[in-house]
Amino acid sequence: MKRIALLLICTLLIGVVSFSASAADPIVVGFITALTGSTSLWGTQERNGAVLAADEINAKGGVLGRQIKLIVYDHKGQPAEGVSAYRRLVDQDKAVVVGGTHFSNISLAIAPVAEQKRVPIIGQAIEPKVTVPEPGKVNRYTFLAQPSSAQQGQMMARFGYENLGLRKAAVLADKSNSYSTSQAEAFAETFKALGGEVVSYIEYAGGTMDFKAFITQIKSKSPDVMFLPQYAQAGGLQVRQSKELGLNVTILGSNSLSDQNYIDACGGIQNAAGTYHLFNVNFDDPKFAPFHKAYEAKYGEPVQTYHTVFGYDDIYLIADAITRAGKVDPEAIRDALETIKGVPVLAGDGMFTMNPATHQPVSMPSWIFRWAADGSRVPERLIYPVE
Amino acid sequence: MLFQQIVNGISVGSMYALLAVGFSLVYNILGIANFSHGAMIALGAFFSYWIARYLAVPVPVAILASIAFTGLSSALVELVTLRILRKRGQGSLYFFIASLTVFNLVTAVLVYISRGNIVSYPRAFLSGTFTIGNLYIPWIDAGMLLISIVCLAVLSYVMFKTRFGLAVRAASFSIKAAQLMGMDIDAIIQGVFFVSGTLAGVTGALLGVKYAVYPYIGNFVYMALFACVVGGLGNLTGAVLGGLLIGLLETLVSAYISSAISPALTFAFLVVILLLRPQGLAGRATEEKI
Amino acid sequence: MSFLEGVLILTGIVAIVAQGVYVLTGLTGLFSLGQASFMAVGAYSAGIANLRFGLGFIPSLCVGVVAALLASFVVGAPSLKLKKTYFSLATIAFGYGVESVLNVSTWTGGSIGLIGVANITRVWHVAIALGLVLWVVRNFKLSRYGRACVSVRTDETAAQVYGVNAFATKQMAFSLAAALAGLGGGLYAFYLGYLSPDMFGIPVSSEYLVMVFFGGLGSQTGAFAASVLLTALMEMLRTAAEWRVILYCLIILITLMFRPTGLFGSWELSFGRRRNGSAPPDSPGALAGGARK
Amino acid sequence: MLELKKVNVRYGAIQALKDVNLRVERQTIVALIGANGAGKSSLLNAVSGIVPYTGEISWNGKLLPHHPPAIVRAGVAQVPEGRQVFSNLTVYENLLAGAYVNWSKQRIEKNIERVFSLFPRLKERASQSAGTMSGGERQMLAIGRGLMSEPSLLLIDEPSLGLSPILTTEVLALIQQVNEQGVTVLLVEQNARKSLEIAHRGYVLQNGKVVMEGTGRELLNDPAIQEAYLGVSGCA
Repeated sequence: MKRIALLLICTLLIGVVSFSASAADPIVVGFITALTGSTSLWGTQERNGAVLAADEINAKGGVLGRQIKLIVYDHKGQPAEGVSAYRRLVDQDKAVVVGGTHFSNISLAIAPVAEQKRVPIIGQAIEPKVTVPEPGKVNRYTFLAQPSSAQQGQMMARFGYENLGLRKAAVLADKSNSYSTSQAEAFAETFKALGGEVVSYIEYAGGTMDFKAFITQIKSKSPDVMFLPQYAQAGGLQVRQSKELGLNVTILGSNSLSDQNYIDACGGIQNAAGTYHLFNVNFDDPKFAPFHKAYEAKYGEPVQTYHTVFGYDDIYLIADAITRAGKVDPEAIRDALETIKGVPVLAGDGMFTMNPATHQPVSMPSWIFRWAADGSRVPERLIYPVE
Repeated sequence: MLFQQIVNGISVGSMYALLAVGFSLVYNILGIANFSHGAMIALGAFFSYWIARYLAVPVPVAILASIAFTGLSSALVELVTLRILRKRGQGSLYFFIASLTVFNLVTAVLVYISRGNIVSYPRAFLSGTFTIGNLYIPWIDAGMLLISIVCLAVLSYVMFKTRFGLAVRAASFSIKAAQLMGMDIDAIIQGVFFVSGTLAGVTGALLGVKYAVYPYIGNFVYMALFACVVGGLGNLTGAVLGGLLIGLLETLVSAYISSAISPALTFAFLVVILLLRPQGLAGRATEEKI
Repeated sequence: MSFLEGVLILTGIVAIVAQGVYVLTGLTGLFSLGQASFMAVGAYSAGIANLRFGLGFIPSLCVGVVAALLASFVVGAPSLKLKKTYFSLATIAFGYGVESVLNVSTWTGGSIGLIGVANITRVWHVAIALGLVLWVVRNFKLSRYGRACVSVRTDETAAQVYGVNAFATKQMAFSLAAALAGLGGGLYAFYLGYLSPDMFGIPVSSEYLVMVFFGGLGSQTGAFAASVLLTALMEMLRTAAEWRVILYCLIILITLMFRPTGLFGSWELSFGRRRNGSAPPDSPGALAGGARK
Repeated sequence: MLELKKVNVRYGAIQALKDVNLRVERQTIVALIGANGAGKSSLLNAVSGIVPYTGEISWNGKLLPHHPPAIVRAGVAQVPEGRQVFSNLTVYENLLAGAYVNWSKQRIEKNIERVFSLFPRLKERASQSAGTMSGGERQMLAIGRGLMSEPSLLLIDEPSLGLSPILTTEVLALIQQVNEQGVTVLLVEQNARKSLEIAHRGYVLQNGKVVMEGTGRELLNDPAIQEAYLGVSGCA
């Protein structure tokens, strides 16, 4: 009997999952990010930023006179989980627009579902295929709110070639991560087009922790620059291990190398100093003062990574779209997202304009930073992508 | 360049060897993979980091303290999982799943506490490099090799010269026969978990120094399993050889064959080795245990 | 497709794959950490058949199942003759192999993944497939092949003395499990419409193992119930945010401690005559090389 | 005196021993005979505390605990069948393992000397791995190892398993010799004839129950025993 009861419970549970009523008084905005798993630091920062923005907007009276109800779900870093989270937000919680995911693979999985469900999602997954699955085609309901990986790789290559006068590049890319490979490809392509030489282009398997085999190879080609489109941990280890093997070249890296973690993974600022990386947010800009103040007041600790800004900006872009749509309707909000123009944000140069043809931002610039010996980020220059 | 690559390979291999030895201790006595070893690796890394950072003690002291902690944690895991299962008449098979779950649980807790953050030790320990001719040898790698050797020497003293070691080796052959000799098998298993936990703690802390401290550092346990099997089960020398072989193979495959699919190729090589030499590298073709 | 339908489809797919793990681990005593990789083979083959060769839903699924079957022979032929531990190791190697090939190959879309597979799978597809699978596995268990599997698990040498071809029996169980994983993978491909290599790693395989133990190693009913329960549990815990995975692991661990033989042990739901499943003995299987008491 | 009162052992659904009552007087040899699966080994293992049981088992009037180390310390040692010598240890280490409950180095040395004088062959092979020894040597080692804890009661399981008839006689003679030194012996044997010949008393186990008991001679002459266990040619 007990076991039959257990069986019954199993079947009932599935029903219970779907059981959450929603009184649709406030405007429900969904948010999907990694609250568990290896990128949960970024995910929780993104969520904190989003919650902060929603609170600010609500304190000012909300949108269209209604409050925003932000519901955040975890995707565990797994595409199927992301899709379930999206469906749950749309079906159960009746979200009219969804923000988030910094994972290209998860956004790639959600994109076709969003086409069916017709509820827009705007996030930070920088793989261009998220919004443009094939040339000439755009996913109607999926949007990107930062420069794409192709643009980021291109900007780094131009900075290295034009501003630092580097000519012989080595590239190290994580073959299991499209964030890494797509930036690496864009970098190599641009660098060669400018007239530089890519002396070594190594793609390694995901999960590698010991890069000495590759660094030894790279060293034998004597490049003058290494491009490391990596997450902070891998990038830091690569830098640390190349110093250990006596390879001292200029390091160019992706936006993840702006994390404080990067310095730790490098084994200290003495190794990290001199690294150039990209970052479309300059926290030293006075305009961030109120943001920092509000964040610290709410969470009792300083901002950890720039992902906080991503969550924060996402919600303001969504709020703007809902306001301009004039009604709480996913289709109208989608149209409004597509036509975002000159909306103030914290990232980039402070203004956000969406390209309706690609659903990616128009000419969103990034800062190039250099890690200084005292552990501060020194902004070198603001660089715009070439469209 | 080849010599440099061999040095690189040995440095990775010595670490795998240390991992594999700790792992094989429990394997030998229970005949089952203990994945909670991975949890102990991660705890060792985090605990020594926390001590070094928040109590501001030198890194070696922090590592020693964390070793005691991981040893005790490992014994605790034995107490709340394996002991209960054994009392209920269930043996090592169910412990395998329990240990896997403990591993996942500890990783999840560390993700929660550290928020998935990557951290490094506050002050440089064994940083820098020395050179011999064209060879670059990082101090940390040399240090790890040395510490591995010391650990293995201590372990072989314990295993071959002490009463406890005798009991462990006897129990590795047959738990029943060991009990008939008046050996307290619960205490012995607990002791083995403790020793295995301390080894995991050392390795975890050193991995933390060498790479970084992060919640998924325990995933190195899969390498330990591989090294242990390739070397020949039930054989501590084999575990060391297996670890060194995997480290070298991985590095050389990455350097000279293919970097992107090096794990797959490395494992394929290992499977071929096992097909050619089913008893493992150092395994003798002794009779099957009962 | 609604959220609820999505959850039901995922649950069904998990249940199908878990039935394969039940045959392999529960009946035959083999431990595979490569079941998710067989899912990957099935999913990618089905997806590519549909995307690049324009095959329909059912033919593509068949392609996926056949591909997984072929892979099971490639992995099983050398490794199943050896100790069970080496077999487990070979499945880990296979897992790494599949993941790196998928990452490298442009044919499969590399790390970006396979984009644009049709969204076809519906609840009733999965329901029919699951029903069939449950029926097949139940009959397999009760057939002489199923008994051969049990005898190989209990004592391989003795089984051979009684005329059971241990290698063939293990290969059969392995291939059946692979085929079910391939089927699950195919349905998954047409449910998600997108595939990437990181969906099918060794951690996913180990989740399936835990699932079958959670349900009760000797019970087909248990494997089914566990896949439903645990999938639902993970979904319900979504609201627990950061605590989600911790709670999930704790619940499994505590259950295993209080019911070491899993929820159902070796009990089977049967209609009509009550039938007791074969109790799994405590003979360590794979990952437990030197088998001893 | 070893005394078993209403001892029951079950493994899941199978009952291996049912209400077994049995006595072994001090300094005697008692043989336990029965078919395969009759429960002979379960009985020894119950006495040694490595299988759970209900009922009472006492040695010299004191109830034996269920904890194997305490049982060995109480002077009850078991010699399992010969394959259970630690073949990954040397002969010398096997003997050390047998002396595990003994902490005094001197006494261990003394006991080792005693075992070596009983089994000179072991002395020659002291540093050899036990796995390389022949069946007869292993059996000797197993018995020698059993003596290392200075037991007053020795439980011996199938000493003749896999041995030739000549070796069997030799091993049984050694057991007699051990007995003459004052050690009580409870002997489980397939070879009923030979064991009853050296035993003072015998018990016959069938399906977990004691079905017959008597002196060795009585049992040897019992027609039912002759038919079931002794046969014309004796059991192999």
